[in-house]
Order: sequence, then C-alpha cells, then structure tokens
Amino acid sequence: MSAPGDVERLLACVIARELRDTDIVAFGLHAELLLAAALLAQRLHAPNLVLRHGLREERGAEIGPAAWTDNARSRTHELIEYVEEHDVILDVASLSPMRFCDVFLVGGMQIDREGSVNLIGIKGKDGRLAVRGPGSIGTTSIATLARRPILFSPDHTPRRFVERVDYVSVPGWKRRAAAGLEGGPILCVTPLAVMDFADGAMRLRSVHGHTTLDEVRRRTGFPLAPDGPVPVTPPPTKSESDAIEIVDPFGRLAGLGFRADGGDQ
Amino acid sequence: MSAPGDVERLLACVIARELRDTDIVAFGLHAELLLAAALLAQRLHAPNLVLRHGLREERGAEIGPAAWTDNARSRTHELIEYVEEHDVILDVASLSPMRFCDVFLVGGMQIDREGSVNLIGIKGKDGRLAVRGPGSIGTTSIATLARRPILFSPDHTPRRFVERVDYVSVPGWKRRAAAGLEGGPILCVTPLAVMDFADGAMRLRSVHGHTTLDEVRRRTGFPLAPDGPVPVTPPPTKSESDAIEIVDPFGRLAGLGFRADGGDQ
Amino acid sequence: MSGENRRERVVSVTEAVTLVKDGAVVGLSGFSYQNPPMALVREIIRRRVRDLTIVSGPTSGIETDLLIGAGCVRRVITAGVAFEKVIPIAPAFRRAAESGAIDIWECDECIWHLALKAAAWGMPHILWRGGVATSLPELNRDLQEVEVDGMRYLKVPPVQPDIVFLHVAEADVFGNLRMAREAYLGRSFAERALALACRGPVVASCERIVPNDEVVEHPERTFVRGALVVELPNGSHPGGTSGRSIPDLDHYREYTAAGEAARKGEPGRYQAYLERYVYGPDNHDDYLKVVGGARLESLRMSVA
Amino acid sequence: MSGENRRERVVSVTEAVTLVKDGAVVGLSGFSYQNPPMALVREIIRRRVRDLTIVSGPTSGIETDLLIGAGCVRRVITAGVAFEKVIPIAPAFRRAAESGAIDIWECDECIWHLALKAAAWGMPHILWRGGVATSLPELNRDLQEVEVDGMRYLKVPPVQPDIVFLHVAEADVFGNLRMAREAYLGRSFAERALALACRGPVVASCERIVPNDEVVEHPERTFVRGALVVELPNGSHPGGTSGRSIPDLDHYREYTAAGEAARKGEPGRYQAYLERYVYGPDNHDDYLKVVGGARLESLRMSVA
Repeated sequence: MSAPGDVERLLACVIARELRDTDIVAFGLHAELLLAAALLAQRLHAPNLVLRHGLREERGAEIGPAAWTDNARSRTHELIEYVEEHDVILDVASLSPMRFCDVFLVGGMQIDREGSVNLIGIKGKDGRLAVRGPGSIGTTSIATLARRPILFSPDHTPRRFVERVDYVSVPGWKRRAAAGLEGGPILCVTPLAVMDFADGAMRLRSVHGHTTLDEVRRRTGFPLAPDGPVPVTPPPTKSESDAIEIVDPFGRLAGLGFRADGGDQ
Repeated sequence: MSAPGDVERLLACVIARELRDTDIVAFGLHAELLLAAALLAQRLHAPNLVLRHGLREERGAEIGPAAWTDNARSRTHELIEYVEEHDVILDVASLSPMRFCDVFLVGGMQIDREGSVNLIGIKGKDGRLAVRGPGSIGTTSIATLARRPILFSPDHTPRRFVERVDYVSVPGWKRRAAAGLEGGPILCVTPLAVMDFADGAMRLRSVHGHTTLDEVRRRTGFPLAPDGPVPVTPPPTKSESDAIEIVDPFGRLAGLGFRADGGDQ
Repeated sequence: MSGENRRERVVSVTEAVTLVKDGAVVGLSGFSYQNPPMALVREIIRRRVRDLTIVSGPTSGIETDLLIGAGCVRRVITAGVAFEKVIPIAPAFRRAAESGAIDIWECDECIWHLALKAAAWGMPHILWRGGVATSLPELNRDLQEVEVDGMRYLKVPPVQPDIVFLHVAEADVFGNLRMAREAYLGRSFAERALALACRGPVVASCERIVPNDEVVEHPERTFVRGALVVELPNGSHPGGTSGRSIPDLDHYREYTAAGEAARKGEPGRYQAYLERYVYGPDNHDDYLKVVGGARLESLRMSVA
Repeated sequence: MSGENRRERVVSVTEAVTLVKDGAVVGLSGFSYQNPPMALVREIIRRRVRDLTIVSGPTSGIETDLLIGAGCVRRVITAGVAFEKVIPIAPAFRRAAESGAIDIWECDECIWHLALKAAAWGMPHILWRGGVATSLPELNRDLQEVEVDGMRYLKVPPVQPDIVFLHVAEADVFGNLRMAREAYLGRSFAERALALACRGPVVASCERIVPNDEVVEHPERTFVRGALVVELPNGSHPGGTSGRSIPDLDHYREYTAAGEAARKGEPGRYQAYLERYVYGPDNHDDYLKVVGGARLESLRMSVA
C-alpha cells in the first residue's frame, strides 16, 4: 500500500500535468492540492502560469493555512511574486487578459456523471433538504465562468459519485451547454483514479497503482467508460518529486487526509 | 461698481449660507466657487459638512488648479482632512451614510426656467447641433442623483437663460418629477442675482447691490417671479469676509472671471 | 484647522446596539475567521433581539452562527457559514438549516457582492452569468433565470441592510475606518460593500482609535467613512483582526463541540457556552476576563 | 525563485502599435491632462491607422483630440474632450463634432464606467438612474430609457475595447503596472476599467521599468497585470504622468492655437503642428529632441 501523502502528491502531479503555461489558476480556501499543482507546473513546464488569490494578503500563496498565522509573511514571500495584484472576485466574468481565472478546483458532497457538483445539501426521502452542505461559497460563479474547472474528491464512494446530484452548485457539461456556458470540467481526481470527460460524460482515464479497476467501478455510483482495461496512473517522475520537495517544504499535502483506500462506504 | 473678486466672494457666501451641517458636497474640476463655499460653511456653521473629491489625490482640496502643479501637496494638507477617502464615482447612487454627495455645482451653456441645464450643444436653425458643448463630463449622473444641485453661471445673458434648453444634460424640476427623481436644483447664482425655485419654476430671490432688477429681467430669457420688488443680496458679513481670507489665501476666487456687468449679450 | 467643532462619532456599546430593532436586516463584517464584530454581536444577543435577517460574509463565521444559535435570526444572506479547518459547516447554522428554523438565501460570493452593489448603485437588479444552470433559482424565489438576446442570466435583486456592524483595526473619532497596514486587502472589501449598501447607520468597533492626522496622512487606507465608532480592543475574539490578532482556534473548537452536541440533541452544552461567554459577562471587559489575558496575549500579531 | 523562465512582456513601440487595425475599438488612458499614452498615439498616427473607435477618459484630453485631428477616428466614447483651463472643448473634437465628421457616444463619466464594467462582467446591460430625463437617449440609439417596477432607468450597453493603450509611472518586465506612490488614486481607475473590459492585448508605456521584487513588495500598488510593456520616459508628453511630471501647458496652448485656427477654416497651422511633432520625428526620441531637454526637465516632479 501507499505511504502517507503519496496519494496527495500523486494527484498534485496529475493536475500539474493538465495545467498550461497560459493558464490563470485561482484559489479559494483549502486549495492546497491545486496550489501545489500550480506551483509544480510553474517549475516544470508552465513558468508563466499565474496564480490568483481571492483571499486576503496575509494568507499568501504558500501551501497550508498561513492566513491566520503570525508568520504569514515569512514563507509566502518567495511565492507571492505571482500574486502581485489583489483580485476583485467579480472580474471572474472578464474575458480580458486580466480575467480572474481559467482553472479552479471544485469539490463537493456529490459529483455526478456529467460533472455537476453539489455543495448545498442532500435530500431526504421526503425530497426536502435533510443534510446541509457548506453552500455555494466562492465556488458557483467562479467554477461556472472558469473555462476549465477541475473536480476532486478526498474519497471515492458511491455516496459521493452519484448518477444525479440532489442540488446543482456547479453545472456539468450538458447543463453548461444548455445554458450556453463555455467549457466544462476537464478532470476529476480521487484517491483511486483519474477521470476525464467525453461527450459530456465522465470516463476513466487511469487507475492508481495501489488499487484496482474493479474497486473503482464498485465505488462509483454510475457506469464508467471505457468497458475495457485502463492504464495505471503514471507515478511522479524524479523531477516532479524534486519539485514537490520545494513547493511543499512542510509536507502539508500529507495532511489533506485523502483516503488511499477510497474511504468508508 | 464692484472690485475684482467681489462678485465671486459674494456668491461663495450666498452658496455657503445654503449648505447644511449634514451635507456631503462633491467636486469636479474647476469647482472653486463651490469649494470655497463649502470651506466657508465648514468654518461658519457646518463643521461636519463633508467634502468629496472625485479627482486624483494630487489635486487636493485647496481652491485652484492644484491638480497638475508640482507643489500639489503643499497647501492641500491643511484642508485634506475632509477628503480622507478616495471616492468611487458610482457611489453617487448610494443612499447610505457613505453616499457620494447631496450637493453638486452645475454650470452649462444654457439654463432654463425649470432649471434644466445643457452642456451638450446649441442647435442651429436646421435643428441639428451647430455649436458643440463640453459634453456630459462628470455632471449628468452626479447632478441627477444629488438631491440638492446648485446652478451657477459666470455671466447673466438671454443666451444663457433660455425658456427651454436645446439639449438636457441635467434635468430640472418638472423633468425630474416626471422621472421619479428626488429633489432638484435649489439655487441658481449669477454675477447679477440669486434665483431659487418655486413650483418647479425659477424665481428671483435677490438682486446684487451693484445692479438693478430691471437689468436682471432684461438679461433673462424668460419671465421671473415675483412681479414686485426683490431684496438686495446681503453682502458678506465680517465673519464671512474673515473666513474667505483663510480659505482663499491666494485670491483665486478673483480669477474665476465672473462678469460683474452680466457679460456681453 | 483640525475641525474644532466637528462632531465626534464615538458611541458606547449600548448606544450602538440599541439601534438594532427586531426584524431588522443587519450587515456584519467577518470573512471566515477574520474581523467578526463579536463584542457587538454578544451585546445584541444579551438584548435578546429577534427575527433578524443577517447579511454577512461573503462566507460567514461565528458572528452569524452565534446569533443563529442564540435564536436571534430568522433569515441569512450568505454564501456559507463555516470555521475553516475546525468544521466545514458551522453547527448552529447546520442545525437551523436542517430543521428549517431559518430561511437561507442561497447565494455565492459573487452574487452576494452584486446584490449589495445593486443596492448601493440604485439598480432594480443586476444580470449575472455566474450561477446559471444551477439550483439557485429553485432555492430562491427572488433569484430567477432570465434570457436576454438568447443568453441566460441570473437576475440578482438588491440586498439593502438597515444597519451594519463592522470590526476594524483602526478608526478615528470622526468615523473614518481603516484596515491595519499589514492587512491591506486591495480594492474591494465586504465591509465597504455592506457600508455602501446600507440605508441606515454603520457602526464599527475598533482595536484602537487613532488620531485624525494619521488617517489624513494615508487617505488610501480609509475604506469606510462616517461610521459610528466604539473602541473595543479584542472586539473580534474569538475571531482574528486582520494584521492585529490571529483567531483563537481553541475557542472555536470549544464552541464547535458545544454546537455539535446541541445539533445531535444535547442542547445543554451549547446553553452552557452561552451562559459562560455571552449571558454571564455583563459586558466586553467581563468577557475578556473570562477568556483570560494570557490567552489574548498569545493571539496578538507582532505589528511591523 | 524569481521565475527564471517566466516570459518577459517587454515590446518595442512598433510591435505594440502594429497590433492596432483599421476600425478597431481602442481604449486609451488619459484623464484630463494626466497619463495620456502620447508616444504610442503619435506612432499610431504615423502608421496612418483609420476609422478607430476611441474609448478614453472618462473625460478625455489631447490623446483623443490629436487622433481626431489626424483623421484616425470615426467614433468616440467619452464624457468629453477638454484641456481644463486652456480650453473647455478640445479643438479637433469640437470641429469634428460640429461638422459631423465623427460619431459621439454621448455619455457621462458614470455611464462610461458602467459600460466598461458591463463588458468586464459579461452583462448584456446595466440599469442606471443617472441620466434619466436627459437628452442622452435622443442622442444614442443604444442608450435608451426603460421602466422597471415603475422606475425609469438608462439601459447601459457593454463597451468592449479590442486593444488598450496606457501610460503609467512604473511597470515590471512581466507586465505588472503601477501608479507612482505619490499619485495613489484610491480604489477605481479608468485604466483598470479599460483593461478589464478589453478583449485583446493591453499595452502600457511606462516612465521606468522597475525590478519585479519592488512590485512584489507592494502588491497593493499593482493595478493592472499581464500587460505588454514599452519603456518610454516622458511618454505622456505634453500630458503629465501622475506623481512624476506635470503637463506642459505651453505646449497645450500651442496645440490649441493650431487647432482653433483649423476649426476657423485655417488648416495650415494644424498641419504644421502635425509635421513638427508627429510626422517629422521618426520616433519618440526624435520627438523629445524637438520638445527639448530643458523643457522636459522643467516639468519633472520632485519624487519623495
């Protein structure tokens, strides 16, 4: 099996490989995974990638909850060069070179086959809200207007991956197309697998080395193409591993608590 | 007759007497007259009156075109205490205690009986624009949304004071009422007289000591109530004169070029 | 001249809080852990105000959750109520949401900002692309989709507070509010959006009242003017004050444990929390004594 | 790491100006006398670009008037074109307006800002109370009054530049632009509004390229990022650069005299001005030689 942090570091590499030199990548709270991926990409193949911070300066751009610590400015300095500007969140709708972002990381209580995400709540048998979720927070507009949102989940269970979400906080491919919204989720990463989208439906791209294709299918609430075999997720390369050491000096990725076993069902 | 600057100083006092302790008074370029009046009011009876500046800091709050001079910050300091905040012009629509302003000074190519002002241009016989005016600049929205705009003219001629303006840059009383806009112009000052408004129409409040009622009527393109006699505009008091010395140390009011004779017709 | 006769706008906690009436729409500062006007909030609870509509956030924290838990709230307008790493959904908010005890205007941070801008700018609505094709229209009767020139938009209505309470690092006696230099936020703040949208008074507690001269020296740091000011050091506790103090996460955990217990059907512990920290202390000074000076000292940021 | 492989965004004047095509919608900085990108404007004229729509201001100055006078402009979107105390209506603008040679989108500064915000925020229109009951709807086919819930509003359409040219005090090689500290403007700038509304490149001439570290030290001073940068000291002459140089009012008077002569039917003097200051000099350095070093020296502000 895998050591603590292996899964998080693997996913940071997987996401980094998707990021482009021209991307603007925006962060909300607890975006350590995307932040790590963006910092990796900057070092490996996307030096011009821009990090945008919706948050207050004191949070800085380092990995981890630096926002509320006295030494907030200590480590951030080295990385803050990418956040010269304090952003205005409404600029998320701008198409100019100063647009807010292209890529945003989205998690949720439920994720469905077309990539719609639910942060609002789970309905009970009576159809009314039974379990309250975190709400739309900074996600709905940013993820709707970003051209290439990326989905993630800290576990991989049929409760999380459902045929149809109870509420839609961020629309998936078909809903976006119907509303005339550009783009859609390009990737969905979990502790067990990497999914992408074809014809507006989620499909398996690779399965992590520490688990099996059957396990992934068993833990997903809807059928995943392709029917045949799926490659193993390429592990971090030497240069990726070296870069991780630099961008995550405190080993904070290991603290994200992703469930390498996929989590309780 | 009057000495240079007498008229401008008189009008600064006339306007100051209209300003209230609770007013927020906003300035555009060349608002020396209103600026002087507001600074007077602060010293005489309205210490809480707030000056708001739509302009760049370097202009400061002194009387005169300090904006583009090297010593911009020299004199401004003493007065800048009232412009702690750099304002966002769109807040002109706000009704909050942080609203942009209540009072704004408005001049124009034409001013008509109901207090509508024209900054756009004069129409030729063919009904098309023949003489181009300065345009709407910062005036239209601010003067429309300010509750108590004040009108002024550096001269007093039938060309300026017309029955009906060719174009409307700022609406007068009837037009405002029809559009559901609150308030309207409270005063109109010229080198010859002071006018206010009753039932949406301009009327004479007082005539300056250096001219006559007949002269004023002769130079106004529409009949002015009341038919009877009109008081003389009260000259600056001792305390008003003393305060002017302080707020206009460079005698810039005298440089505004108001025509004590009413100007060429 | 330094405005000899200029009216000072310093008020007492009581004067400030008496301005809140039952059923009012109350704007509160507080982004996540930062700058909640807690001393004022606790006084509002002591006065047992009821049926408030809270506009806070854009993503709210303990200032909103405590008011909900104390039964002062009928409706919230926020993109979420959470305590970061301590708990992703604040306990009183979750409990009230699941029981239907409060109404929630389901919005995100952009829509929250636009609703306040619509109020500040006198607009009947603002059309916004973010949030189309989501469940927001299903959840908010007054946040519907419209189609204009073949494109779909959310029709965002104005949200206008009756009164706003903020906590800031510094203010002068004339009501000019500013953030700590160390915490400069850039060009838009929730605090400013709330103040500009407000139809009534804006009240700010501050860590320290500074001389007007200092404020004048750096006009660009003033982000709200004309507020009523109450000097209440540590007035954001257990939240932090940007650039001045960090949040008291131990206190957040204590509060969360009590709130989660109540949510799971054991209201006693939450009541105990309210007794110890809100109803027990007569005022903010008493509250600070209960928290303890050593604890407060440990939360202070070193100011450059 | 200081971004070893990060792409620098410094370009030549030619590279910058070649991006403008006939008929383009061009945004220009320049509020009254301050910060017009004149060196870039003169190069645009030398290239004889035609039929431009100019978005400048909110109240514009010589950058717009010179382009009109040189015959490059078909339409202007501005609240006015003026030279302050020198002349209340710029001569080429007035002449073209009265002859009907250009179209004017009649707006004021608030409407100008809202039209750019509508573009930046992806809105089909913004409803605004300012300007109702005026002649603006009579003068602009696309700025009509609408009634919503019994209230009248102007329906402000989006205005979206294809390219934007700015002049700023400082920039770094990565395209981060900032005002001089001495000229801090507060929270909203025409420059930022133009940049955010622009669908294409944003190009900035600057007095000085500063090290990225300096920019990083004061993030709050960066107001536009990702621009293409051209280092052109005195690039705003005859306009001023906020916090760096004051406008050359004598030059404004010289230009105005020539423009007024042309307006009164004596085009020769305006042509002579263009020859001397625009077509004559091959580039900005030549232009500065024509103006003279002593003159430029006399315009520099003492920097704190």
